[in-house]
Amino acid sequence: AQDGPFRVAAVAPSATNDLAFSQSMYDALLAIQEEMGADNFEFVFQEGTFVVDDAAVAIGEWAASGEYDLIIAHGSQYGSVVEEIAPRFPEISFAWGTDVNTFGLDNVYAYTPAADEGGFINGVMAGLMTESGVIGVIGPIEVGDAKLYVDGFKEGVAASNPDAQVLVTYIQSFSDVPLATEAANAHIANGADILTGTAQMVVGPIAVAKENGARWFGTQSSQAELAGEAGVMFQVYHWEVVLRDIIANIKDGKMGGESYVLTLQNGGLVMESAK
Amino acid sequence: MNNRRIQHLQMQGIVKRFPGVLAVNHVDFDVRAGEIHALLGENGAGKSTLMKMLYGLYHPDEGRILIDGDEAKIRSPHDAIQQGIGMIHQHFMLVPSLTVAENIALGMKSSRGLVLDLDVVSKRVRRLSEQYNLKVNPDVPIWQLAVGEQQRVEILRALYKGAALLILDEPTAVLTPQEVDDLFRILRKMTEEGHALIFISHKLHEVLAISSRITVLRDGQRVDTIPTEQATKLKLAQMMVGRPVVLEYERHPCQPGDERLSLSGVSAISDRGDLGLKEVSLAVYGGEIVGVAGVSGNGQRELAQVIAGLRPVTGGTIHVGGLNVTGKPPAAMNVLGVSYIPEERMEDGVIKEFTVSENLVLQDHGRKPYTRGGIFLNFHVIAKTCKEAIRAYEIKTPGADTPVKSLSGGNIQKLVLARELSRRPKVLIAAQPTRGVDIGATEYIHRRLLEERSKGTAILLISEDLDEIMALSDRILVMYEGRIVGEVPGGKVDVRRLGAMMAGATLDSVEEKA
Amino acid sequence: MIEQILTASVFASMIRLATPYIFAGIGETFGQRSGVLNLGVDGIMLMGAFFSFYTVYATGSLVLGLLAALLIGLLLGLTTAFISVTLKAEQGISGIGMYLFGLGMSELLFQKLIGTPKSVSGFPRLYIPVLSDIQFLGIGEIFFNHNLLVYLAFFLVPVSAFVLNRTTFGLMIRAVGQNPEAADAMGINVARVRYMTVTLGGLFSGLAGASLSIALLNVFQQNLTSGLGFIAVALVYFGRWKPFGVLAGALLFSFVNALQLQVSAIGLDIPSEFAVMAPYVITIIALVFASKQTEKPTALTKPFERGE
Amino acid sequence: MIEQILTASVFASMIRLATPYIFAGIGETFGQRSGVLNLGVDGIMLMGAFFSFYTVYATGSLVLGLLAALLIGLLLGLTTAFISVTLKAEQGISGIGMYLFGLGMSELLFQKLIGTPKSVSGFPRLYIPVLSDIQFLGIGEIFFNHNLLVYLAFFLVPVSAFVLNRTTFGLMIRAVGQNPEAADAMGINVARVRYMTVTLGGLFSGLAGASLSIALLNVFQQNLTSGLGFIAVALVYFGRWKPFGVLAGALLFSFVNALQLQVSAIGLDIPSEFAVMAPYVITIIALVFASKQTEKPTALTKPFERGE
Ligand SMILES: Nc1ncnc2c1ncn2[C@@H]1O[C@H](COP(=O)(O)OP(=O)(O)OP(=O)(O)O)[C@@H](O)[C@H]1O
Ligand SMILES: Nc1ncnc2c1ncn2[C@@H]1O[C@H](COP(=O)(O)OP(=O)(O)OP(=O)(O)O)[C@@H](O)[C@H]1O
Ligand SMILES: [Mg+2]
Ligand SMILES: [Mg+2]
Repeated sequence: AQDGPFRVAAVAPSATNDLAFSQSMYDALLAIQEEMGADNFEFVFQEGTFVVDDAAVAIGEWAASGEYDLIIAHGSQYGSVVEEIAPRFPEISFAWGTDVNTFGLDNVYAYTPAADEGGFINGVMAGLMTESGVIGVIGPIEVGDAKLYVDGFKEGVAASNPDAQVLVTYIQSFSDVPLATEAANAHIANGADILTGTAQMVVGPIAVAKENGARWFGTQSSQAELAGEAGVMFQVYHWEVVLRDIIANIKDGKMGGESYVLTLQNGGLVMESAK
Repeated sequence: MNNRRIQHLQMQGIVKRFPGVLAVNHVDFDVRAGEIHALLGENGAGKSTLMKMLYGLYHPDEGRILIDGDEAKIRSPHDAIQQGIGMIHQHFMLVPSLTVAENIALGMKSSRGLVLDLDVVSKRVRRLSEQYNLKVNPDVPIWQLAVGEQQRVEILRALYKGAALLILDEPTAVLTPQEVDDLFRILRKMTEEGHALIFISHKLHEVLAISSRITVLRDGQRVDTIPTEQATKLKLAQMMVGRPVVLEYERHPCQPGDERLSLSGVSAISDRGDLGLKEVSLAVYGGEIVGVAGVSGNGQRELAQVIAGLRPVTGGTIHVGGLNVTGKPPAAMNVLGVSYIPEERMEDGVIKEFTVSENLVLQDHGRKPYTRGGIFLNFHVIAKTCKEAIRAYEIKTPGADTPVKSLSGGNIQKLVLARELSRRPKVLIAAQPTRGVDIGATEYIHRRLLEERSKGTAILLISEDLDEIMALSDRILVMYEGRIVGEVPGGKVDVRRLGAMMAGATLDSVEEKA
Repeated sequence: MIEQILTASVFASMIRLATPYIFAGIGETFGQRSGVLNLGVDGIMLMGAFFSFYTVYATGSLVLGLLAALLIGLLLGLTTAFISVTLKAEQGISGIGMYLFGLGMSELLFQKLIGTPKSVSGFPRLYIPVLSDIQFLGIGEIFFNHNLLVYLAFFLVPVSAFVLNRTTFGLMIRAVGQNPEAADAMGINVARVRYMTVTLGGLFSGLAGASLSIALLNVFQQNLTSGLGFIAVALVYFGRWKPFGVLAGALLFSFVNALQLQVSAIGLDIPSEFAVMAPYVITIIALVFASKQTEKPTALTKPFERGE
Repeated sequence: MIEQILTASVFASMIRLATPYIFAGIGETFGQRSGVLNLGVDGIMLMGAFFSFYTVYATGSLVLGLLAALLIGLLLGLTTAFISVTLKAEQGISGIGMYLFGLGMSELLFQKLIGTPKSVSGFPRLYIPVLSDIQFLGIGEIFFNHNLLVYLAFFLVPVSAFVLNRTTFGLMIRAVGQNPEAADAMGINVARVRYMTVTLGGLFSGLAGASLSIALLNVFQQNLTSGLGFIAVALVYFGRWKPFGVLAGALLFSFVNALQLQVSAIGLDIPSEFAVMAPYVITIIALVFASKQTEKPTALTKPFERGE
């Protein structure tokens, strides 16, 4: 597989248009393709593969075909599959996330975002900006990068403004926009002048911030356009950074054994400010 | 309201086919203003189907309908109502949760446009009910009414809508003699006023009493139409069945055996929430038929259900064969040899969607020989037993695997009878065993009950059909408002006396008058 | 403490949250009272939400946005009626079909026509001279500080109760839902009544969607309703098929939600077990206390065919 | 092109995807045939999925994991029976209650006991000597390359059909679902039969959950089923209350899903309109062709009370 274009196959649990987890990887692959040119980079993407056995079949077939240089298992539930299949195909490189575990295998990369870093920065700024001293957070469920982000944000506020109150509402859903909207309204009613939040239901809270003259901090992707003048700062994930490194490594003959963390330092996390 | 009168309605060459059945076969029928034309026929002869075509519920495959000489297109009940045709169905067409006035206002124009005018409707209903002496309170919901009252609502509704022609499909099947008298009075008044009436019944004496002409249908065809003066019971029965029919039964004198069933001071709550059964005591001995007569809604239904274990007892005790079975579930009653032919056979007696054979083994499917090891059904044995029962009880069915819902009412009743009798019961509770059943099947069921009596079974026969009670019973108990108000010996009984007791007069007062 | 939790803003929030449930629940009530279960409410809501949002996004006109929601609601209501009344399809499963359709189609159109979440300026809050200023018990804030669609939803409750109980149309609906054979025999066109109620239900579902996307949230996103329509269907049972019952259920449900939000917004730490159990416990309590004397349409889910 | 799309792996995928639907759908079939609609399937599945996952996660024992799912399924099935049979609650809404409970409780326990999504090693694929190697038409890969629970699900279909049609228990179930009054009069204990079927349904739902979390997906996360249980309920209608009908529905539904996956995996660009419309179109087609001669339990959702 050394000749011709660099070929990637990826499998992900949800749809490429989920505006979240799966889409972020799909967009990153598109970005790489843009950079390298369609002649030099090809990829296939199997979306909606929530059944792990189906992912296993796809990964197995891709590996056995020998047509791909890199196989990406984008979902922490695929870990056991990668652990099982990768040793049988030492000449092919695998990447999976979000996690840090490479199972001690030389042909496996792992990747995860350090969402607390941008959370901290957003928090520091929010702490300095608040006039009322009340900051509202709307989260989905207390797990994964949502929890990392919220915890980082709280620490940031504590660092810059120990007197400010950070009030967190986990609405127990990734998608319930009406409930997220009212959660934001409740924060506003209780004096919050700054809001932040994570997951796809934040579109509601953003509209609330705009309507009430409050400010908004975001994460995962840039919500600048939606937030308008309410927007302040957004932490954006760039999987391209990881992918670029991995591709360069593979071309150099290093098949894996490393785990990547998206950080501010390596450019995987980028703070974008609103215009 | 519609004030048009129909002078002469004719149905000519009407044909109606259902999948596999020629329900109505080139039938001519007509009715004139001021007459009552009776329609007779066995179960499934096509009476209801013919009338539903007149009312727009079905569409004839062939033939035409003329009103006063002009061809009428009746595509829906709406059209029929427009033409001044009303129908009182075999199964009442009332909405139980709505009040009488709401049921009558249904589908009528309101005097207030889109907003209901129930107060106006109520007032008019009251006026009409005075005019025809039909007691009904317009403001109660239908479900609170007894069957007889529901029928009055149906009649009032037809009058209210100004029906010039009224079809009554088995209106007396659920009425008491008094109620039948009341109904007939109203019908006569209606004919005097120029209404045309069509009257369907299985009871020959009623048809003879009320009609001016009689048409008999058999297997979808018209046998004949004759003036009532030329008709006799025997002649009509023969026309319907196509063979001579026995209308009197031979009976051996009663030889009572041991006491099989006894109730002492039994009370129970009715569906309506009041005390439907009040301290009833009775005993039934082997080899006798005890008839229970009474007006619908006086606790007969509760009585049967209490004995079958289907209704909780609030006081008193029930013994079967000397064992106290008060409060025992139906399963225990089965084991003790109590068989029950329920009044609502379609609701309580069979499972319509099940096949004939499944219904036949419903009770004993868990016992040998119908099961292997108590778990698997033994289809071989079931099929064989079933075939025998179909033959022995003359059940008319295409096969043992036919769903029961496609059988006629009489044949379903025979099936229930077959199941209950094949268990060789010690006690048999038969509630309205021939309601809505034609003469042929009625005769058959009566013979079977008498056979069972001579085998020594104790039979409690609950019926609102006084002819049936008098023809079969060795003793007659009369129920009124949940109590047994009197007992008379069977045989030759004065109908008037019995009727008075059913209406609440005590035995003493009746005897005084007599 | 209690005053801290039960603020006027909690009740105002309850009223806003209840709005889409009321629209959808009242619409479903009409259908169910006539004997038709429409499980596709959520799908129609999503389509209503998208079409009204897109219209406002493209034209800036709120009136046109509302009309768009009504139009698509009408069309999908008619489709539902065609499938359940004319084709006599199993209502349980055909509703799921409509839901999947609305979910997928609104998502697809969103991606093709808009792409990423955008916001529009929706119906503004109406200031009602004297009323909005009432300080007493926070009445001004709670009741008179909402947008037009919120008022419309609450206004529709008594209107619907009146239509069902006091008009000839309502009488027909109830008769058709309880005993279609009897209604038919009285010359009522059962199919036509059901077409009308189901289409009305579609219209209301469209409004419910618009109330989210151009009045309360002013954004659109795939699966914006996240199953809200199914809860509205459950509220119809909860409300025993009465408009005021549906209103009570919607308010109760929304109150519990608003309360939970307030509790965490003021930094109180209530064990999350409470949050998890609350809807279940409320459901059970409501069931136990629910009057058994219901208006349940006995012919619900039963297609009608003459001569059966 | 066709060979590229209709590969053996698509059919193998279809069979795996169908597994949880079969478990849940067959369980629901028993309940519905006896007249009880359980809309809480999805909630019980989630609890089954969580408990089996957690047990495997904590002990490493797959057998214990399976037992945990059966146990919680049994308990929640009994609860459902208590609510719908003994308390005679409205089945539509009490099922939603059970769903909310299962959804919330499994999520809560997950957060307290596990925290972030983890994976376990679940039931491995079984290699069946000769059969798994059949190359002809890909039979080995399609049919004989699955884990134990997949085989169990398919095995339960004929067993359930036999139980329903050929045993005394099945006769009682059908009688109770069609006409509880008559069944009662015939000495059948209506409440006991319904308790048994609903509890059985709970057991099967628990298994359905376990098939996801410790056999097919080997992970747990909040709302793992994402409404799969509701689709299983719809499949029972789709399958006209027959186990083989449910199987056919589950396979059809899963086939469409597997096909869509394959189409995107080989990089084909099929218009997404197709993907969106497919489930709807299939639903409608199935409804039109569905035999009207169904085994529909006429007493479905009707509580039974003697003397009514
Ligand atoms: N909707 C229908 N579909 C198929 N067959 C029908 C239908 N209605 C009636 N039939 C059949 O048509 C025939 C005539 O039925 P109909 O109800 O007219 O009889 P009937 O004279 O009124 O009997 P009964 O005295 O029992 O009321 C019967 O064989 C019946 O089974
Ligand atoms: N659950 C109920 N509560 C109150 N009334 C009811 C209920 N169910 C039915 N009814 C109505 O009460 C009326 C009287 O019933 P009841 O059983 O006392 O009369 P009945 O003799 O036995 O009537 P039938 O001649 O049909 O046997 C019936 O017409 C019935 O419609
Ligand atoms: Mg008839
Ligand atoms: Mg009676």
